[in-house]
Amino acid sequence: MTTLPLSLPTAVAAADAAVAPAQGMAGVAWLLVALPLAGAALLLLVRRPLERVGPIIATVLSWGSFVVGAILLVEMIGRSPEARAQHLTLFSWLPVGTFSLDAGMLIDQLSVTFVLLITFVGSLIHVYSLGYMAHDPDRRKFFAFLNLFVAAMLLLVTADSYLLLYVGWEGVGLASYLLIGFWNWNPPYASAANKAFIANRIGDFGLGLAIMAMFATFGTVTITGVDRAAQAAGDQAGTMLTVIGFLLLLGACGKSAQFPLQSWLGDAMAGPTPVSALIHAATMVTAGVYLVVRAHPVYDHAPVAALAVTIVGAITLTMGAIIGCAKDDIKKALAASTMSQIGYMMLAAGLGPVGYAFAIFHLVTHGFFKAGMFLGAGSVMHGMGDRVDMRTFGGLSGKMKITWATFLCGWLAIIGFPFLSGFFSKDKIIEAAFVGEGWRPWVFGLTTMLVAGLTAFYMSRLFFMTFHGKRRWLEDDHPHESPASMTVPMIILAVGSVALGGVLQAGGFLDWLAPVTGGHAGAAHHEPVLPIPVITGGTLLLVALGVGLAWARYWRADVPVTAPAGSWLTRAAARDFYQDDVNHGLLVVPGNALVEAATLADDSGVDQGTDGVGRAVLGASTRLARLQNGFVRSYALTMLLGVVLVLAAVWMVQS
Amino acid sequence: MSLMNYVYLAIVLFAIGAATVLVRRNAIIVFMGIELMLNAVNLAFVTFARMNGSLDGQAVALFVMVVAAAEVVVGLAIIMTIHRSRRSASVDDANLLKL
Amino acid sequence: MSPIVLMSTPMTSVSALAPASPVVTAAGTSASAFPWLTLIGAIPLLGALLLFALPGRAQVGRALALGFSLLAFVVSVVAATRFDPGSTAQFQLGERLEWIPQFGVSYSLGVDGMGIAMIVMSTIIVPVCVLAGWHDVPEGGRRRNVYFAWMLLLEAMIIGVFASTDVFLFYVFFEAMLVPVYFLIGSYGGPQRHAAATKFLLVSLAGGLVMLAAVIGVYVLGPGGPDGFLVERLTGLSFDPLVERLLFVGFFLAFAIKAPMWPVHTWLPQAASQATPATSTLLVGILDKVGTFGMIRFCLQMFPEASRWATPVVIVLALVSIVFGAAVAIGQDDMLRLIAYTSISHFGFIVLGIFAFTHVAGAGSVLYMVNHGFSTAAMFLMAGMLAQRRGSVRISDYGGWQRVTPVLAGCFLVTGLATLSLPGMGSFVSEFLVMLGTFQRYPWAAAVSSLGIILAAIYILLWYQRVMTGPKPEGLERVPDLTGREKWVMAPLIAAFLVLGFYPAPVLDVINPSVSSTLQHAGVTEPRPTNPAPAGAMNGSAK
Amino acid sequence: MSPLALIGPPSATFTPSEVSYLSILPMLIVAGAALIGVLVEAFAPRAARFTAQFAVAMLGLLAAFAVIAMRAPAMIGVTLSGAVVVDGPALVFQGMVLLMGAAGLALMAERFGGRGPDAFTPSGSSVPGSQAEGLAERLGTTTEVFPLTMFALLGMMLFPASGDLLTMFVALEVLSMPLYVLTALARRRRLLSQEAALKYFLLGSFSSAFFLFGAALLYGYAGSLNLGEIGRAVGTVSGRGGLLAAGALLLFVGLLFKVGAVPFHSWTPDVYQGAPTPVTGFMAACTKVAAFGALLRLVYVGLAGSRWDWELVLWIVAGLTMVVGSVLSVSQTDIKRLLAYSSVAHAGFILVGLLAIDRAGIAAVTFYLASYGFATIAAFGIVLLVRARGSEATHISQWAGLGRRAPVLAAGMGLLLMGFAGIPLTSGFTAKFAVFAAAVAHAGAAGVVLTVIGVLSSAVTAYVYFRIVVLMFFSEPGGAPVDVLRPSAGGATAIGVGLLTTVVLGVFPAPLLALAASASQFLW
Repeated sequence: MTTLPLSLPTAVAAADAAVAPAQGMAGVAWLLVALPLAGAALLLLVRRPLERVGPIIATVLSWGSFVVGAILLVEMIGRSPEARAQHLTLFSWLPVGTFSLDAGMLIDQLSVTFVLLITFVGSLIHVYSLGYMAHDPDRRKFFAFLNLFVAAMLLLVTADSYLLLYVGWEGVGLASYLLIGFWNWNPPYASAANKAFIANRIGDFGLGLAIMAMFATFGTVTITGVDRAAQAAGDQAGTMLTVIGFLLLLGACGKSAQFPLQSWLGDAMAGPTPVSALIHAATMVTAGVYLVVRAHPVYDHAPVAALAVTIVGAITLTMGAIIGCAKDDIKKALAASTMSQIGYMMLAAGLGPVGYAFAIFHLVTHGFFKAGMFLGAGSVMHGMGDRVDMRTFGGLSGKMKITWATFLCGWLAIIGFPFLSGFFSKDKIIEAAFVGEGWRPWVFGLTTMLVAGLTAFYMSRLFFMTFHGKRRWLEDDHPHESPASMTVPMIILAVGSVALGGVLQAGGFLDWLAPVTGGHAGAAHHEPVLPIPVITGGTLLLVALGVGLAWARYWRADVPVTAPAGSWLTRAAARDFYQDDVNHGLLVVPGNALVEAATLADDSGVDQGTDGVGRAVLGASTRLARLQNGFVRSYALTMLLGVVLVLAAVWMVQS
Repeated sequence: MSLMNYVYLAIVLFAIGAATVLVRRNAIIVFMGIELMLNAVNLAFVTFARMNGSLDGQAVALFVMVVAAAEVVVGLAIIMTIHRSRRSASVDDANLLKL
Repeated sequence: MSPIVLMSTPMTSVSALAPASPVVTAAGTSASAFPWLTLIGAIPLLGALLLFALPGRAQVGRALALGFSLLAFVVSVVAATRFDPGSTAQFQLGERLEWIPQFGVSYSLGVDGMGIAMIVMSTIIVPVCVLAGWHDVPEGGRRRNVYFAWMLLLEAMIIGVFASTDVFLFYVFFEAMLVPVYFLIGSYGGPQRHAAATKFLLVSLAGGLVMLAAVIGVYVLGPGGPDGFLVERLTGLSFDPLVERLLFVGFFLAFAIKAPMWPVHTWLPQAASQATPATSTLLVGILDKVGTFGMIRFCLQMFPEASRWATPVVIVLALVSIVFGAAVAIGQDDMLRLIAYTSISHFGFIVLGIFAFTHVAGAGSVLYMVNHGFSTAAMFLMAGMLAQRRGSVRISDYGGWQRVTPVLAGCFLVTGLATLSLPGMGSFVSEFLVMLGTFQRYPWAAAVSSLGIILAAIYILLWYQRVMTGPKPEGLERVPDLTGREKWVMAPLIAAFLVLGFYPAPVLDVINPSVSSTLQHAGVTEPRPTNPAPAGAMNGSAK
Repeated sequence: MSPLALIGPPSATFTPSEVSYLSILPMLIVAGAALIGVLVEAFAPRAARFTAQFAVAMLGLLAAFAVIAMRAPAMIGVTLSGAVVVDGPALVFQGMVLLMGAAGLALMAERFGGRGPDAFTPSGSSVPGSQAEGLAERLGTTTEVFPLTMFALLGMMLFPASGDLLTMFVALEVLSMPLYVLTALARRRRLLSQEAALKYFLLGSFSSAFFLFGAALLYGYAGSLNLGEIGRAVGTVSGRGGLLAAGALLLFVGLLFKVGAVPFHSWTPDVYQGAPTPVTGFMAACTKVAAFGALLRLVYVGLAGSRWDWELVLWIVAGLTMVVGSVLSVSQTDIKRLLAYSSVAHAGFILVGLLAIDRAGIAAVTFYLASYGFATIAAFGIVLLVRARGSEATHISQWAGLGRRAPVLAAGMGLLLMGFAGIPLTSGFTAKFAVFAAAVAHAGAAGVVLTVIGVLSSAVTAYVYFRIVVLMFFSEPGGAPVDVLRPSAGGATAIGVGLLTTVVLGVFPAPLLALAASASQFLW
């Protein structure tokens, strides 16, 4: 190995035909990550002077990233579809023999989509937080963590290799940990943060192993390299691809709170609400979907792994929806909904080329409406003394008009009200789920359709319990509308919730993504097993049913302030289907047993072994010393015995 | 009569001397056992000198006698002091140093 | 002493224009005109002697210690700039004097990339430890001077260990450094320190003496002559397989004890929990690296066959160390013991990487040695700063400290994150490289070792939670946050985590040649990817 | 390769009737000094006796050493009809004996400001606690120890230079008998001292008888007492194999007794504990040197050819010696006894080197003895200085906290103990390496096994030594107050030389190794 010249961050030409070297704004794409990272570092290191202005600096830097992203988008649109992907090499990161990895950025349609989603929603939430966190003594730290999150998330989506992606991947996990535990003097919150991080680590275990498997199989871990190798190897490397697929899925499950690693997301609502909106609804939790779509060449040749993705998605979306029906905590209900919606995306991603683009599409629209609703929930809490129990809300529409209106937009969008964002994106997934042969379209299609109805029910329940029906406030509640710094972002997101789906649909978003996601054109060749109008109609019917049922039970009827016992299903759902208990039984109990056994073994086994040698020597010494009894004749006897033995030995040898 | 019988006699005397050292308690007797061993060796030397036809062995016997005499001087002195201090010449009574 | 015999200067001419392909054979030692390595070691040695001689009244002791350790650091950095990663000689900055020609022993120094990296790491950590131990001997006087004198003496010995290219000389330093450590543990620390010091010494000495037998064996079987103990002369010998295995075991046992690996690790938790944090830092941060350093330098290079023979067992032991150490760490209430057990887990990774016999894993291990030095140092120092404030090392005596000492909490968290190998921290790079390289040969082993990263998250975060989070502790409102001195202790370490996490390339460039040369000596070929990517997309990003 | 070939051809010109006075000049000087000592004892006034005795003895030793140091090459030769062989090893061993003897003598002469040597009773023949003892105490000095020591040294010098078994026997007795007496002369704890003397005397004579019997058998076998003749006979005489093997082993018994090898070691702890401390140091160092010198000559010159007969036995003895010595030292509570057992273990290590049956082994044994001898004298010298209520504080619990009270002394003791433990950069390490390396290189599988046993025993002994270090440095001082006396210049020099050799032979062992290697050629 020879010394490599230490390459400074420069745009170096990538010898890759499909991915052009970075030009123009892409040459400084590193600013995307660098700006918020600098903000985080600055706010954490310079303490007292920035207590006041720090949040504003952070917000400005976040918007700065958005501007960079927007310019990137404009430039990208200006190029021909084949030449849109660009690659930027930053510096030699890990030059290790056969594994020589540069840190670099891959700026293509997919990453730019994410960049814009993250920076736009993220910046809005920065603004919102200026109001929401105005009275928190630690807000400087809060904004530092937010900036850290934005930087890590941008690194995740712009990384040109899975390993760099992994850096961002754990970086967002760290930011999530820090923000969930932001109020960690409350012990359950601290536990929630730990739980999130550790569950994510289990997922990371999978992602890490997947990267290792990629290197062992393909000799590379760059995204483009793995893509090409997977395509070139095709079914020859089927087993390894399946293994990699499963491992990636494990990673995705951890980050995106998919079954069976979903339990942390509900607890993660312990963090401040803007955090829930940004990290645990709009961006970070969708990283799993990003990962699966990014790695689609792997799944293309690993049908079993792809099917597993679909099944995981189906299970999670159903489970999330049912849990959503049973939660009285507004944020936890939204969290369940997030799980369910990401389940949709995962399912779509697992469907193969038919679904990749739809998954991303839904991801983007979901980012807007779910973030909007979370901010709405935050606004409600702001007005209701930071309480979250919806049973003590009700009838807030009059007092918080803007919040109500923006939440309304979000609600309509998520239930798939025609021509709002969710309608376009979710219906596409339902349609795609009906594509295929054999049992799959029926199972997945019907699941998605039924859950669409369920979604309408629980979201309506949430909406009605909070904003409509009787006022069930506590005595000293004085609901009021939030300041403009909070409402303006909500309004903007509401606009997005309403219009983004249509705009993107009309703007050819799916075709735009096609070069990266392998073309949604596949949908054209594969007709759903049911006619599309039937699917759409059936879905809308189920949605209407769900809304109606919710209206009857949670608007017209009185909602008891204390939750009724409910059926076993409600109880199970309210307890997240005993996920914590299962985890406890399957992981915590054996884990504790391992810890105790190992500690015991160490204290009494291994350590005693070492000491035992010492004791044995001492014992031997004491016993031997008894021969030294002080009698000179006994010494003479010892000598004589020695002589006799020696002579006997000689005699035996001689004869 | 073979000369080897003298050697055997020497060995027997040597063994008797060694046994004396082991079984008797009185320091003087123990010491006599040692003297017996030395003289047994003298017998062996003289015998071997005869067998080998050289005078070296006989010369050695003379040396050994001298050395034994010197040993007696030193030995009796030591035994005397210890007898004065302890009023006992038993080797088993000198038993403070042990373990 | 006999007159100076300078080494000839073999094959250094191609350094600047070395081809981009892996080095074919790295051999020999390129001599240095100036005895850099001796100088680096002599500075702390002089400092130690001065401090021993200093009268008890002198208050300048610790300042002198800091000065000498910083000077050693500066000189080591200068020496590192003289190190040429492109050279084809296995060892650089070579020095050679005849010492005991009867045994073929010479005072031969020289470093490869691994050696210089370890030396620089050591010279960074020692001043940090001196600063951290500033108030360790509150009564001052001679006892304090002697405390720092032992530290400096240890530094000198450790530099000797890392710089020796003569097996005998290595052994001399390897064993001699037990003495300063013994006194550091036994004289300064907790109530059980005597027992801890004795245990440390005996276990180490037992391993070391078995190694002595192996050293003798190597000498007897070696080429002999006045330089018969040089590593390079002892490389590539063909032994009888049984003999080679026995020799290997002799060396390995000593190194495994020092490292420490399960099941010969028990001295470490005890020692670490009784010694002062500064001592523990030296112990785990630097001294234990000698074990893994030795495995690479001696076990792999001199006994390649036996190393391969032992690989399955060693890998299993390494995996047990990883999981076992982490599991026991979770259950600890004593912070210092906890750190000790995390180190056992981390050393499992290092050993795993060494015995994976791939370039990636090997480089990962060497880098891990550097990173672990920094992270574990920081960890011990944090524990020490907490203990100094609270007067206890029991985790259960803490809670809610973040509210009182936010900067301390922040540093603690960063350190913890480095320990759990968060990406962006140096430790991640090395840990991942180890697993990546291991996966190439033993996917199952990499998978099992990956459990370690989950367990690491648990022990670190639970610890942080129990110490830092929760309601504000009562009666401790006036506990001071980090002082300026403490910040200066932590700052270089945290900077090292981040720099090595994001830009480890310079260090890797230095390490790489030594790793490939070791693997060359070990006679293994790199595993190839089963389905390589088409040309142009190989080796990560194209250049 | 035949061991004989290694040892090389006889090179001296053999002149039966002539005496090479130069060769035996050092011995003559020492003998002369001893005799003058007797005269001084008889005729010099009481007040001047100490000074005169000490000066005579010390000058004699230094003069003898100066002769060796300056004229060594010219001294080499076989003289006195083959009774004395002055060759390289003999000269080196004589030199060591002289220097260590001087160091020991300096400690024996330690007065701590009193009138006579502090360690010795003024009247060995008086009953402890009697009126006679009190009178002798008032009158003063015990200076007969000096000529006694000189006679012992004469025997020790002759021992490794003995060309035949008779000379060896005489040397053995000459060195032993003064030691028996010296052992009995302790000033304090006289009962112990007398008991030690009795044990030493009885067991020593007992072992001499075995030695002599072995000599007789070899004489019967070879027809000559000359070691060279015996060596030559080993290859040629047949049919009396039993005599050879039995004779060889009985000779070994006598010599192994002197070096304190198991199972002939049982006198060692008792005598070391009971004897006056300077005498113990002197014995531990010089007796060991002399006895190993004789053992080397016996093995390498006389019996190398018949190694198959006795090798196994000696391997077992060496192994047992290391194990028993080190294990037994673990449970000791008296520092002198502890050092005694440690000397047993060291004898085992040296035996391992001796059994290499190679010149490397001779050099290794020489080096080991040099490093061990000076260090052990210094160690006993330090024991001499540590006092509780006037008498030596030999219980190790009394050493607790010594590092606080007397840091320099404790540090010195610590250094010596590290040397004994074989920590690198001390002489003990180089010495251990030398003997083990010789054994591994030349004694085959047995050498390897012995080396492994040796390193494990070293670990055990290290525990023992470091336990004392722990006590001195890490423990709080115990109940009774312990004083540390200041040594005089002579005593300080003796201790200092021990410390210095521990360091110098550890750091720069090459010159002595070179000397030992160049002087590893036996003549006969």
